[in-house]
Amino acid sequence: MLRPSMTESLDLSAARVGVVTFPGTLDDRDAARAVRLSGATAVELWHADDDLQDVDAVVIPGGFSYGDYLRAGAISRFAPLMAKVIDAANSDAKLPVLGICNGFQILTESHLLPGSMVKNDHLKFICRDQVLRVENAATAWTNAYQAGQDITVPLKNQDGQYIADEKTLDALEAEGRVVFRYIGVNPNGSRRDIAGISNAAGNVVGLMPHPEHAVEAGFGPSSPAGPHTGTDGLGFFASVLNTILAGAKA
Amino acid sequence: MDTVVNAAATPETELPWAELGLKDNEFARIKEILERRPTAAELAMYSVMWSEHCSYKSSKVHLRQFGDKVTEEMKEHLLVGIGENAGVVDIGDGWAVTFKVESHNHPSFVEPYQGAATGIGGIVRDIISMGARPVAVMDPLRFGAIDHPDTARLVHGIVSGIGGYGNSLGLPNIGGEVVFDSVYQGNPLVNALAVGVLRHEDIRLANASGVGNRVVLFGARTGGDGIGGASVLASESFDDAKPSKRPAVQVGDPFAEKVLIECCLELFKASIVDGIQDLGAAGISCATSELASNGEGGMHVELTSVLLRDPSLTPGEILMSESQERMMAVVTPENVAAFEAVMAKWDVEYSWLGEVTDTGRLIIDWDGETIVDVDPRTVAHDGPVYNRPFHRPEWLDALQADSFAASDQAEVPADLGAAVVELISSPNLASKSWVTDQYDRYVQGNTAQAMPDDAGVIRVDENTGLGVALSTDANGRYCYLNPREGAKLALAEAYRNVATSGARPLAVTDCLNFGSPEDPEVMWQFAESVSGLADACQELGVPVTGGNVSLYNHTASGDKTVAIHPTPVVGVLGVFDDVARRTPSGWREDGQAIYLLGT
Amino acid sequence: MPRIVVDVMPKPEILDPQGKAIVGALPRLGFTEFSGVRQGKRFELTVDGEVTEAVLAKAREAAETLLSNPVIEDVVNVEAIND
Amino acid sequence: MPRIVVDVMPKPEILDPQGKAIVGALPRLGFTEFSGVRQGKRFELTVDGEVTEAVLAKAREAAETLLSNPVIEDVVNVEAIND
Ligand SMILES: Nc1ncnc2c1ncn2[C@@H]1O[C@H](COP(=O)(O)OP(=O)(O)O)[C@@H](O)[C@H]1O
Repeated sequence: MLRPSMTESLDLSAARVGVVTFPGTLDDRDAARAVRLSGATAVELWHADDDLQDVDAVVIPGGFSYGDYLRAGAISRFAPLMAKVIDAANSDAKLPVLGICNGFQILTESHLLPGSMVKNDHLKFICRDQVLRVENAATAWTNAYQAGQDITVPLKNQDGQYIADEKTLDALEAEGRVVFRYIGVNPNGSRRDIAGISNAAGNVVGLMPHPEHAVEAGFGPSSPAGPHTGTDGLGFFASVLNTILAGAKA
Repeated sequence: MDTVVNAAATPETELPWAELGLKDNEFARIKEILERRPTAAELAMYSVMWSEHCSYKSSKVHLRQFGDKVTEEMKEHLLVGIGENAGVVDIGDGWAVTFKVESHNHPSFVEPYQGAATGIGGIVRDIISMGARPVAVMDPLRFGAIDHPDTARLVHGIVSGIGGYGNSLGLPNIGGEVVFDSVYQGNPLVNALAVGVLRHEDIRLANASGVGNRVVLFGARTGGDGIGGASVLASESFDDAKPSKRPAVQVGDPFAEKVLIECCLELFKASIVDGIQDLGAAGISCATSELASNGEGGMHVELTSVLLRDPSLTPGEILMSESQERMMAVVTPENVAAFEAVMAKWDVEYSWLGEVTDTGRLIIDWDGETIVDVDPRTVAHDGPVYNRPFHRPEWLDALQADSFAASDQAEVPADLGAAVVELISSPNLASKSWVTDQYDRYVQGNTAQAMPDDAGVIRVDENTGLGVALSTDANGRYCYLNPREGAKLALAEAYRNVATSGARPLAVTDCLNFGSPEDPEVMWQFAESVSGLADACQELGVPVTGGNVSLYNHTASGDKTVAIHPTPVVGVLGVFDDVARRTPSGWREDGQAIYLLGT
Repeated sequence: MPRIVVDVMPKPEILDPQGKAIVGALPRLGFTEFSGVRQGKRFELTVDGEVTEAVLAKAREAAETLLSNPVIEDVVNVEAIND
Repeated sequence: MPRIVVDVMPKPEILDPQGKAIVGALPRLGFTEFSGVRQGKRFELTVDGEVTEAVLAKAREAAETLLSNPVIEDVVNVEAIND
């Protein structure tokens, strides 16, 4: 299912992927597990530090940082570590950054990604196995997939409705920055069925569904092979390894 | 200020003991224990700690059977049994699991969202205080008739409250129940179960030992939560009724609790705390008296050190407050700095209240003057015990005689298809996904089974696949017909659900939801259910490790009250050597053979 | 369009976790002037016709029954605005 | 205690799911006077000292940077209240 990767025969554990923890972050241990399962080394990053510890990529995981009380991600984006993440993402080195769920919300609040998330149109928390189409397989986090490929990963959130003005949406579409779209049902009313987007350079990607919950057979979403068998999320982590190692070679 | 000195000097002062729910014999006992009248603060403590909710005064004599009917063999895997915040079970390889189910029925009727949310918050703190990382929750629920005008308010509020709190804590919801029955109309049941995992050496107990060790309160500030009913205490002198607003409901702050979980785990990992206790019902009264009476010495506390959200609280109110998201710990002087560093890292407020002494007394000062001077055991453990009268209800014979076979429903309906549709669309048999889709079942990445399976399954050890299965069950109608057999059936069903998932059942927790203990017929239902459950546990070889009793569950009907059906919710925990071996429920593939086992 | 504004705040004696999270964040961002924050809700109801006393009364009723939860919230303001 | 009120509303062009749900519920409860509802936020900031122009300016800054998200929300009001 994954493209043959350029990562074979290399020492993957040399690749360091940081996972940020804010107060109220929930899926940090899960994201770290996904990183380890992909072969890379997971590095714990603490929101209050201002040191990225030489990581090659950063995952901002899901949860309810600061309770999501004001707006999801609103308080976290001011964390000292986020200043470093924003600089590194915008620098020439183009640090790969993935925001999952609350991480995506933090990235929009930080203006690394356009638009914002509001409450689901049905106003309830929703947890479901969600089919997504990979619309852009050229980003730092999706290059192990094929464009047009459908993947299933869990979705779970309360404020998951992606919104942006029409001009922004048109630009995202035109530039190929709509990276994932909901297939089947739109679970939250997101504009144009958008589940995830990227920045112009393709190193920063954010999405509401949770690839880190689809990395281990037995604990993932349902797939045709049976309940809990889905591992479609592994491609995110394989992709970033491709990106890191390609960068290392260059 | 009503100090101990003042109380001794003014024996004739009128005290609002009746308003605080004490009976005259109970108040007399307090005076006898103290050999003087209690101070306002002492009265506050005794009244909450001797309430039905905290003292189990009506149920104690029956609950003893859970201990009496346990054999050595049944205790083989028990590391901590009944009596602590939650039981702890050895599951092998140095791992242990702690679990417990509790009720938050009455608060959830008043304010469904917050009542249910704080129900989850409370049970999770019980689990943390054992030294464990909470790993999952479950929520057995009972509502009134689905088409009653008030039911929607309760269902929407309670389900989103459970989801809102549990999801924000990062705890997968791995099962529960949803039952609609008009008998729960004015009194829904909101039971919440939490399970946590720990290494054997990490077990923490609620006791204050070691003279000179420091006592600290940390987490949320103390407000007037949950003392609305006891607002007589807003006036220290009891006569000038000064205006006071005390919230009757508690609002939960799941973010604060999530931070509290992580910061407690860090304290445990670095062995910074010696004893720890969560604050739930009866707040500081409960935490100080239980910590002190479980330890060998005493405790001396300065109450003005408590950080307040509402500065107008009186000492009695501070002692009774049920503000959420608080913990109390005992720390050796060497570890004070390390403790403060962890609090700073997680941005958690704390205040040092006092220290462990060797006096055998719990002494609480207010600005240097003593307002409480008691033997902590008399507050926490030696409360009143009632052997309430009970008798078999006279209506039971008629009810039991009204059998299904005798009714005209026994005929096979002409259109079986329509009957099936009718059955599967009845609210109690229909899919529960409207509820369960609002709960995160993936977080933590260890959920091997959740809804729609018979038992929830959680992996404990990533290296070996060691894990646990849990199921909760109860059938109020069976128990109404026959409380003894009904309780046995509840255990049998939960046990079967765990066993069919492939796990070996090891231990039991229960939440006994009943009507008023002052009604001899309800008391009989209670006695029968407990005895039936204890017998069944013995027969199946699984011990009860802890649980909760919720009484006075009834719906007003005219000027009478109608008790709920007796509803003993039973949770069974089982162990897997490798969760990869679990068996999900439901058909999987075409062509597989179907067998029906049993009688 | 004429509108009616309804302001709802958590009761003063009730814990407001949202305000608490904000008050914790403010000093980290350099705002030290504020010692407390409470977060409530502001509703704007659009009225098709004129805002009569009767319509305002209806808005007050809606504020008490639907827009606020009287157990934990107070309606602190109901007023017509014209802009 | 002097306070500053900050009102934040969803931008007019942004669909407001909560307002939409309320507008749907109103007629069912017999309220037919209102053709639209939008739900925003009201913050009350407690000021320890006096509410000077400088403090108000700080409140405006907090409103723009933290209390609202300019992509989806407008700060519609920042004012001192004394009661
Ligand atoms: N309140 C609830 N919370 C979480 N899970 C629930 C709840 N109610 C039902 N479930 C789950 O939904 C599934 C179906 O429940 P139910 O219809 O009661 O099953 P059964 O009749 O087989 O016991 C089970 O996995 C059960 O644990």
